[in-house]
Amino acid sequence: MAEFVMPTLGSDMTEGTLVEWKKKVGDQVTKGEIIAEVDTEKSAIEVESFYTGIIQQLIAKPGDTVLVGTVMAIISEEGKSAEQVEAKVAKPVKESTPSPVGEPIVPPPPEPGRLRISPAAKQLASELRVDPSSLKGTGPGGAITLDDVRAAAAVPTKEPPTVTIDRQARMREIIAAAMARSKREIPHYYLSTAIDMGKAMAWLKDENLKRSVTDRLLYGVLLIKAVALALRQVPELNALWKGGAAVQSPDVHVGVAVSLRQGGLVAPAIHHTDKQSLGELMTRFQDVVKRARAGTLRSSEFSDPTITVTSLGEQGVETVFGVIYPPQVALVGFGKVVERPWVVGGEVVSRPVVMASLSADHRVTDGHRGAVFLSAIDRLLQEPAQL
Amino acid sequence: MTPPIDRGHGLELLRQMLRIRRFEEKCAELYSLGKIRGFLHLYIGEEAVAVGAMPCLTSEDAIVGTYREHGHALIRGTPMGPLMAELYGKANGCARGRGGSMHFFDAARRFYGGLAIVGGGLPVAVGLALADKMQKRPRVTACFFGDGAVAEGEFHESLNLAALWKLPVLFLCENNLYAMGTALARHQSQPDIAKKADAYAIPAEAVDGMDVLAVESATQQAMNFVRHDGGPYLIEYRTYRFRAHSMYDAELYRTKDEVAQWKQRDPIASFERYLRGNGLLHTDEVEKMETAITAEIEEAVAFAEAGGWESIEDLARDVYTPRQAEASGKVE
Amino acid sequence: MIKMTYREAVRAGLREALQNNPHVFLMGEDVGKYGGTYACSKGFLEEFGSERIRDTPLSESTFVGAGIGAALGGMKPIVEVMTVNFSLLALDQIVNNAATIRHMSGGQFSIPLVVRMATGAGRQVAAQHSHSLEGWYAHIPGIKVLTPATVIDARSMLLSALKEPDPVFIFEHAYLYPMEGEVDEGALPVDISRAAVRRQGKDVSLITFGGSLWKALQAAETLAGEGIDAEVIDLRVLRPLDQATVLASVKKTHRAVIIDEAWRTGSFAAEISAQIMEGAFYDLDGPVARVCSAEVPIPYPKHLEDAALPQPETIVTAVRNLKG
Amino acid sequence: MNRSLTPDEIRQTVLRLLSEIAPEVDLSLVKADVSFRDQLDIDSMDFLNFVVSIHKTFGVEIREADYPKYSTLKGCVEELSANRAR
Repeated sequence: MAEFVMPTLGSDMTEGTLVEWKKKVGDQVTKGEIIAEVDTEKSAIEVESFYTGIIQQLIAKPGDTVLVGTVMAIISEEGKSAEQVEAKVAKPVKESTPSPVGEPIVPPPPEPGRLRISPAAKQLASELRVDPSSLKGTGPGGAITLDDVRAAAAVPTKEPPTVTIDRQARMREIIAAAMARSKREIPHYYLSTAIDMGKAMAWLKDENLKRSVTDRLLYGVLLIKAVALALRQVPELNALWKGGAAVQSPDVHVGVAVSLRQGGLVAPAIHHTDKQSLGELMTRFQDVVKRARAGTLRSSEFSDPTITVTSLGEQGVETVFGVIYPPQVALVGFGKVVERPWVVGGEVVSRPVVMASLSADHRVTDGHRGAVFLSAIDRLLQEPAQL
Repeated sequence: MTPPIDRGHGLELLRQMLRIRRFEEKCAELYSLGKIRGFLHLYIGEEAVAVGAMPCLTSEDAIVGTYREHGHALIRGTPMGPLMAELYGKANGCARGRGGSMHFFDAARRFYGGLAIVGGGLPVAVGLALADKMQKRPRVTACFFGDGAVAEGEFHESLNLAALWKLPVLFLCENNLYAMGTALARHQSQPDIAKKADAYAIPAEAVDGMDVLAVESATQQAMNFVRHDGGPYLIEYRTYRFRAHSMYDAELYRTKDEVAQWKQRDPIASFERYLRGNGLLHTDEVEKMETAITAEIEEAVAFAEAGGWESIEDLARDVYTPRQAEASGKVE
Repeated sequence: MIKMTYREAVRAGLREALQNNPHVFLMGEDVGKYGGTYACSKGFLEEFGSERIRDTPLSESTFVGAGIGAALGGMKPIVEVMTVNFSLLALDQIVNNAATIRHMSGGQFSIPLVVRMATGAGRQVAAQHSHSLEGWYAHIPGIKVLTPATVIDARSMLLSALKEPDPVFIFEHAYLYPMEGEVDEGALPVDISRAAVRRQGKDVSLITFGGSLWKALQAAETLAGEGIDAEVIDLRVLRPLDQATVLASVKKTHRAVIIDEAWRTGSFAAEISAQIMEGAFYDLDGPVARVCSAEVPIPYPKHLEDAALPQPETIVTAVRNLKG
Repeated sequence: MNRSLTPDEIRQTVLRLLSEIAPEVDLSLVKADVSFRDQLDIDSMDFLNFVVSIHKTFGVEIREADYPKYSTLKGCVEELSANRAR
């Protein structure tokens, strides 16, 4: 039996539609005679039979769309025994994907003494204050990549002490470089003001009574939220110094300085600080501090604080005049909360007072704007419930 | 028809035409089965031209062809196996599978290929003839092209240069009335192609391309002219292709009656009638030819099926000639 | 050493080629009676006869195609296409026949053809006669592309090209023909696969070819005055490109400026820049700079043409910008 | 904790919780009656996290007013044993 199959009618054809049969079952058909009309995307084509014989069966029906090679009719060939005739349809040649023959450009081995680091990685390393020369690159030819820098920027994980000492020394170097650069390049001006925390602490006490220990708030969170909201009134302080100019950041990511007990300091960002509720801020604050100290912070959390808050109250210091973290343009400091004599309505009363200070980049803002910012923080802390 | 011919010669002409016809029919079948891919331009209907013209060339002469060159390669002598393998794209093809249907090459037989850019072969043929003339070699270069090529600038430039420098080129135009889907009268202000040669003072004639004997005698005369005069000659074979331009087109540009009418003058059927009419063909001889040809084709298909694919490592081989290869054209 | 102009060097090379091998012949527009538009074949018709010095009709596609055929037929043709601007008509023969037949025929044929053409702008001949398209040709596998910038290369590259079994295209910047230089008495065939360091330097690599070489060297002098030590690389050959010499230089200087008279987009300078990025990425101290023609049809008036073309001053500026 | 713990078990658990807050601390050096803040450089955030982990581990409710009781190891053990007894 010979199979009449859907033919490939062009170099780009994969399927065809039977328009009509030109022969009926039982009809005689000769080689080269038209047996059917088939429609392809381009046009209708009359298709010939490659065999002479009697049509035994018409499998496909007009209107059927079938893949190329599908059996559409059976023809009994005269004078040929059945098995001789089986038409082997070419299985489409397995498109062996030719391996690219052009030799892959493998970057040549590194020149001795020259650090193989991608420009982007070099840029991120300086931002994250990671020292690239200490890293082992995983990129082509041992080049240092973005991922290598990010991995290195994460706080040192729990490692045997010997390593921490090196890590401490290295972190010291990085902080030294950043601080030196900050003092060299950033003309700091400093402002400070005393803020009555009476209302805030009272509100906090009541609030915590209502909250179980897992949801309890610390006053630090109030300070951070106040800073974040105050930035909306003085956005110039929420900026990064890039390419010779301050670029204001559309989002507020307050970096919170966390001191590491084995020495060193990191300031991971709490993203969109201004949009978080106090409860959410507390959870994030707790989480960030815990992971900072455990050394499992994600590097992305390092890379984009838009301002930093440092609070040294607990170490018993009244006022902090900090050094700005480049490329930021401002740093807010809070000292210890201290009971102080405070004049209210002409009378002297005792009030918990905190010294709030601002270090700012004089290339970007002037003292007046800094003062407006600090007084905004003060006003916000007088209505803790609104924070 | 011209006067009766030698019986043996007649049978050979018929056999060769049948060889081409059956080979091309097998190609159509293999194409529909997906064994042959890409573009496929069949020669069915024009067999008389190749079979009549090619034997007039000596083995020293050169041929430059087009993408409808299966028949020319077969008659020139390239075995059917390597041609079929080339159609499959196999490494044992006549161009190592690299060219496919449109690009048959055979250096040993000075068959400079299927060159598939319409008109692209004419300047090359002129150059081959120039080289022969400059090296004083009494050879002729036969350049086949279709009626479509006469619209290309290179046709006019080549005829002019060949005439200007009196070069031994035989310009052989297979006018099958259609440049793909455009009838001759719709793309030529002067459809009489032979007349165009007058503009370059090149002797020319038009010949019935469906009559193998007429083709043979005209081509022989032209060859004699070129060999003795040294200058070019043009023949316009008026012929017709019975199938689509390539696999497949819907042939919207011509009517079924026109095709049927030309099929009345099928070069094989009419020549068979001529041989029988002159008592030169015995009853079962055609059947024997067909059986032999079927066997030759099945053997060629087996040769192609058995062939391997060229290894991918050789992809860049032959982009350039390796240093030690002989500098001038390999044929010399 | 003897003094001669670039034109005379080309002419001497052609003459020696014709004398050395009877299979060599010259074919092209006005190469015979007129002596060549740039007088590179002056006197040849009388000396070698009209069989070997063939003025052709203005049929670029066909006389380049005939060159291919003659090469296939055992001759050693040198085809002169008057300028690269007219070679556009012959691109089909070049791309689809000359560059392709060997590979497509499974290695059965070689085409030992040499094609010479003038290229480049700078003589106020306006847009249609001022193209620099050698970069297009360097895109095509199967042919070789030479850009002789010095008198020595003009004198000897042709001899080496004639030894090649495959097609070679030689681009002679029209501005260079009157330039004087020194050449050996008996010129020896030169290497045609390597670039040349025309000026050693350590601060920046000026990479160029053809007519722009002399602008780059002039820029290097100016830069030297400013304490910038520029290295000047003359590519000499666009295909095959001598990537090793380019990368070695960039690894030394860590900065690269590429000078190419073609239009910037899709220029050969873009290809060199990509190869430097691929091969010397970690050695770069800054992005690769390119000094190319303005993307305009080259205008006729001098002040506009000069403004459109790369100049020593624009090269110097590009280096300064790179240094930051 | 379902079954009652001996004071020593409580002490060990508290020290473990402490080490989660200050991983670098050498637990053997922790004095029982000195406040964690003074001997271990723990700030209010650390202490809050410590108190939360006590709450989760021992299931005791701790009001802000109770913080002083949990500021030393001894305090913790006493407070937690007492809770056990109630």
